[in-house]
Amino acid sequence: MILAKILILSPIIGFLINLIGGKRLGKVSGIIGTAAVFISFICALLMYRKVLSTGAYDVPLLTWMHISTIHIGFNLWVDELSTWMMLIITGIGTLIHLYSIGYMSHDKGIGRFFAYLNLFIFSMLMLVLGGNFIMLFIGWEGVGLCSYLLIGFWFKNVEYGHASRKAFIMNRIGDLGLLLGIFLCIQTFGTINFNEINSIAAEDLALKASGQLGLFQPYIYTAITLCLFIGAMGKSAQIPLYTWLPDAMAGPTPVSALIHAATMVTAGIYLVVRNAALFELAPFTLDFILVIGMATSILGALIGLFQNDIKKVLAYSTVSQLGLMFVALGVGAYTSAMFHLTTHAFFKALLFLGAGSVIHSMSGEQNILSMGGLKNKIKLTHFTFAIGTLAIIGAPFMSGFFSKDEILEKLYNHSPIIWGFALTSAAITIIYMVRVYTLTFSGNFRGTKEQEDHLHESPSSMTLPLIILAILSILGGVLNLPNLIGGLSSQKMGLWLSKINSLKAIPAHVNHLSHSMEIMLMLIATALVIVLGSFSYFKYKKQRLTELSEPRRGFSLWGEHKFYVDEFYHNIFVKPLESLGDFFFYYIEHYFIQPITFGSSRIAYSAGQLLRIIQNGNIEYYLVYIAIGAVLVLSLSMFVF
Amino acid sequence: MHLILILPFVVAIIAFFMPHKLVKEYSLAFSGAFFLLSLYVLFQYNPLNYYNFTYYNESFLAGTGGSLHLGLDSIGVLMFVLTNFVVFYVNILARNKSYTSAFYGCIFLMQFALIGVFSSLNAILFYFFWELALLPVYYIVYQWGSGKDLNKAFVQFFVYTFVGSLFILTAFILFAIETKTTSFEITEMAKNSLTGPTQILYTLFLVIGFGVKIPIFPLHSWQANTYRKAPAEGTILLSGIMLKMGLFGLIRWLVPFQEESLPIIQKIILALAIFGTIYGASIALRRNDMKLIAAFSSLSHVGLIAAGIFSYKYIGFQGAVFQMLVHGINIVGIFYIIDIIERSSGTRYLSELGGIASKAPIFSTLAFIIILGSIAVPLTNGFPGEFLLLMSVFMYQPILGAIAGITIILGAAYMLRVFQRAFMGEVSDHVSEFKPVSNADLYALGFIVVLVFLLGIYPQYVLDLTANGSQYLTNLLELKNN
Amino acid sequence: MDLTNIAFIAFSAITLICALMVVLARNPIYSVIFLILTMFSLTGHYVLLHAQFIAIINIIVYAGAIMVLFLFVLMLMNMNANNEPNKSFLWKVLAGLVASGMLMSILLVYIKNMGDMPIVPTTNSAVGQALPADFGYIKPLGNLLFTEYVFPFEIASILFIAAMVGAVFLGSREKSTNN
Amino acid sequence: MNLIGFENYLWLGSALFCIGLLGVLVRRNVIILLMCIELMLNASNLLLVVFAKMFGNMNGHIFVFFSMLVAAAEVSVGLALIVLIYRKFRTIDSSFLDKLKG
Repeated sequence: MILAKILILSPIIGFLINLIGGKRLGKVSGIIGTAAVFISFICALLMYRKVLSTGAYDVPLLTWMHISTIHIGFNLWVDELSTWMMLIITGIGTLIHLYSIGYMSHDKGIGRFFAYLNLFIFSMLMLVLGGNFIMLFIGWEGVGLCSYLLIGFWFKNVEYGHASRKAFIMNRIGDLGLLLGIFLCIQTFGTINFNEINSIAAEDLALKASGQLGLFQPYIYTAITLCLFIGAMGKSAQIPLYTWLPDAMAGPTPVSALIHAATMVTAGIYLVVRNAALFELAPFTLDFILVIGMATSILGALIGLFQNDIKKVLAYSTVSQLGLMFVALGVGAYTSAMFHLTTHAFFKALLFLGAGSVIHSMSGEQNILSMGGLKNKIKLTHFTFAIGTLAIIGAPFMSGFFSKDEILEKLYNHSPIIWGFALTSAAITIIYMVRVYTLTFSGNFRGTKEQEDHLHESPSSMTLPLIILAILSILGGVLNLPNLIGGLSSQKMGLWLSKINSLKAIPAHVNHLSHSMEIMLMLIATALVIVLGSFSYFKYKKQRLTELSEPRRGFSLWGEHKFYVDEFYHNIFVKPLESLGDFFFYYIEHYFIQPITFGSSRIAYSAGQLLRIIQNGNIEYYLVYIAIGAVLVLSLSMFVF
Repeated sequence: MHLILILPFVVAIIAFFMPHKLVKEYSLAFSGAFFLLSLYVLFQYNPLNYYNFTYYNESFLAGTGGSLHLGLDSIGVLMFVLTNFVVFYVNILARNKSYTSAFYGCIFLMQFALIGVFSSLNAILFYFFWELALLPVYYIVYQWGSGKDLNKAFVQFFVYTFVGSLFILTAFILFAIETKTTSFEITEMAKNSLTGPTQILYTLFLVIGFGVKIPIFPLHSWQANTYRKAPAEGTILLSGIMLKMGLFGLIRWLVPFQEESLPIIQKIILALAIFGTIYGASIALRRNDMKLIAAFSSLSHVGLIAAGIFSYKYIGFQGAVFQMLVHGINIVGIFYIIDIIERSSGTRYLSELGGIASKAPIFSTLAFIIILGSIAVPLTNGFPGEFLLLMSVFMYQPILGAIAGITIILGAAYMLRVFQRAFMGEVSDHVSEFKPVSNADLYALGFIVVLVFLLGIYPQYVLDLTANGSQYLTNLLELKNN
Repeated sequence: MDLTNIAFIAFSAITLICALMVVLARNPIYSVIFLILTMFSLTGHYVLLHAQFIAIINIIVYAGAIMVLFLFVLMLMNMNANNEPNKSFLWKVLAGLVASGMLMSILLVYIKNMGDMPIVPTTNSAVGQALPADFGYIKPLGNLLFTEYVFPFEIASILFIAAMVGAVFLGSREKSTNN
Repeated sequence: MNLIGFENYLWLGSALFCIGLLGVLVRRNVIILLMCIELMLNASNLLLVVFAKMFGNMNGHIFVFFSMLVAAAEVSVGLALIVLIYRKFRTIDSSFLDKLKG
């Protein structure tokens, strides 16, 4: 109990100290921020042990609201899934905080930076620990807010401000979906507690499995899960709400690593896994997730192929990998998705931090066309980046290999066509990741002279996290080895996670693949990596700047412009909405709303103008009026009386 | 009870005749004391009694069906505290300017009238205070307003609110004629109820009358013009508390007298309110004048509150009352911020602002938190109310709820645009000579920030308080509908 | 044709002719004189109608006080000359039309309601009961005035004071501004 | 004793009233206007007295009394005003007095 409280409070205390201390703290703020998260990490480890020994438990904190019969409280639900997420968040969070001490050391707003980072950790912990939808929603919006603050961290730049606003608003669209989903849950189940909802869903699953009607109509589940998935789309950058994520690279690189690669964007996956039982009851939604995830995965990879900004490439790769995770969710491979989430957190954080180190040594240059040949200049960075690249493309026996392979295997089990699509996405990933690596580190240096003179390895506070993450990226696969290699109990993570309420309810999917088939799939993936990897490496290794920067045509031009999706959104949604606002203001307000008063005043005014003629000030006329009036009244009275 | 009411009146009379030099400190001290007093009343409040602090005197307004019948129900007591809060802030803000003592007199007179509005349990008395509350604000807007076309804006404001009031009076008279009651006591009135076309007329009249003040969609045109022309104090009074008069009026004088549910009218009004919500938000997206944005955001927020009331649900009433309080607090904060910016940089147009965050970091942080409150980020005070309101509209009709939900997206869009254009970016010419924000202003904003978090993290205190009032209304509706 | 009838016809004729002369006389002084004559003839009517007190105060107040006031003002303005321009013909036609329209409509009302009126006059009141012996005397009038109508009477006195003060004030302010 | 028909008095009163009205309408001298108003007042006074006789009730006399009183007050204030107007504008011709034009 107390552990959970410390876990939650530690980052918020760090946030407060850094916010109030501000500039006075100087570099100390980095240490405070890191320590705060590290304390949380220790707590998370201890809680892991506790969950291991005694199982899941509930930590009620405070009542937030009663709505008639529904009680909404701040209560934390510590189970296998939330412990797992907690460990990822605080572990990688600690490393990235450590890294940021070095990375942000020249920035004046370092105190503010660490304050926001701590706030983010707090919100993210709220998100994964929340025992009900409201807690989740609070964390959900909280991380969105922190993301907004951190993307727009260098607030003097107007472009960054736009990017941060875009991220927040797109997230808000998803949040609305999530909120509507919550309303539907309240209306349907009368509760928003995950455990209660899951037990209702489990009951319904059991009823439906035994051929009975079940508790609720399928369309209700479809509606709820679709709403929830819209929320997940916004947060996890799926089509159509993905465009904010590449723009979010405007923030400092550690932010991109922590928020936009390792933790926040995976909240959508977490949401689905947390409510897996509900999603299991809505087959349509699962198919929908599958299609969206697949489309996002391929689209993200394709755009990544044509980008020249190192962070943008990584961002699109994140979009693509998240798509892959959703594909896994779509076929019901929840633990596989979680596994990939974990390994992805390792290697993507590594890649981003590596990219940050490169950018740091290149004095802020982000265009890979201006790099090249860095492998001799910044050896450690190069080494760790190479490991990260190998992990993401799924080179054999790296962490990414196992996690991706597990997903591909489940997909093949579901349908070979989907497997084919996923393999395409993986293939494109291999090409562009190797391209980025090659253009950055091998070949000749293509930047300016000053940049070359200034090249330097990053300080140890930055390289230490890189090394740790590199080790994790290599060994991460151990967490969930396929049965083929490690025997029946090798899927440790899968077994661990299958204890949570939402997954307990779901009947295990039958695996009807033979071992030889599994080996076949692995071999195909490995062959792909070798063939396409070397192809890409040799293609880009020798290219000169002139060849690289010649204007693109056709499909690749489209790709460079991200298939004009941003422009499309701008013209289809933003502009019409703004024009609508203008239309309301300039036309409806002026020609419809204002005349209600001014029209009536104008009528009164012109009536006055007319009557003014009579009112000429001369008593004689008045007398005549009186007399005429009297005559009229008298004559009228004859008819009346 | 009558003492609480009389005190501001006495203070107002004294303020009118005070020398200009002393009146500033005098009124600040008294408004602060009233605020503390109102907090005392709040803590003394016993939620088990329906009306607390009642007072009854037949002879006042006798012969018109009126009487001096006062009492605070749980919704009224919140509005009472809010009134004192807003008046206190108006006085803090006015400290920076030089106003004559008539100004302070008007403010206290208005406080008197507002307390009367929120505590009267007699329709005629309510109308009396309602009209009385309008008079000082007319004077404040007209005397201390600025900008060209002030006359035009003033006439518009006057005509709208005055005609609206007449509709209210007509509705009450209609009620009396139809039910053949001579008593306008709410307890007596509640025993009767209207049916058929009369009920529709009554509803319509009250909706028009209160809708002008709220304002509900097509009746809002006075709002933006008046806000722009009025002095900041007048705007705060108008938006912080006068809008709540309309909403409060709906809850107090319309909802309890609904005999059968009114599907058609209810739907029309809900649709109008929600349309107004989206309408105000989309207009606010591109405006340049910060006051105009605040005005339309206000239109958007109160539209949602009205929609919550007209969904006729327990959570709708709870959310509406909570949001009335919160909107009162936040909009005071926002207009306060706008006034500080205008005072320090000489402009309130977004195109001329930028980079305030580099000049005044603490002020910007506080402003940002208040803006977060107004866009309903969880753990700030805007969220619980908006959550309840959206939920009640959603439960009434899921599609309407989804449409109303768009407002949280648009709200974030325009508010963050304001923050970005004014506070972030490069320092503009106007901002380069940004005068430092005084400590008193920072403390004032800081207190609002504390409220933003307090009500966001623990809304249950307020909800417990109003639970009984909302439950009463819900029971009444259920009783009458069955 | 007894004496009262003759008197009535004579008085009526004088009244109407003098009234017309008031309107038609070019010189304001003549108008005043004719107005005084009208008052006298009306007094005659009042006497015929058993309204002795009214008759007396009509002479005293109207013919005596008010008319003297008129004369006085006219003298003050030195307005005995015939210097008033005529109104346009159109205006006169309009005035004639309105006035005759008024007469016609009044008469029409009379005629319409003629059935309700006592056609044959009696020595007593029209409604049948005998007139009280002291009808029109000062004593019953005083009784009425100081019992039933005492409040209007007092109000009237206040009105009088107000008028007096007003007249004095209006006259005196001019002086001060002249100085 | 009195054989005169009441209707004759009505004719007389109405005629007198209309003569007064005619005077009000055609004359331009404000003093004469005032005098014509007196004529109209007297016409109504006459009728009041007639009705008093007709109903054998002296209330009519009281009204005549009050109306004379009001007439006296009216004349005194009115003439004072006319004198003022005359001093200010040097005319009492009603056609020229149109300062109240709206």
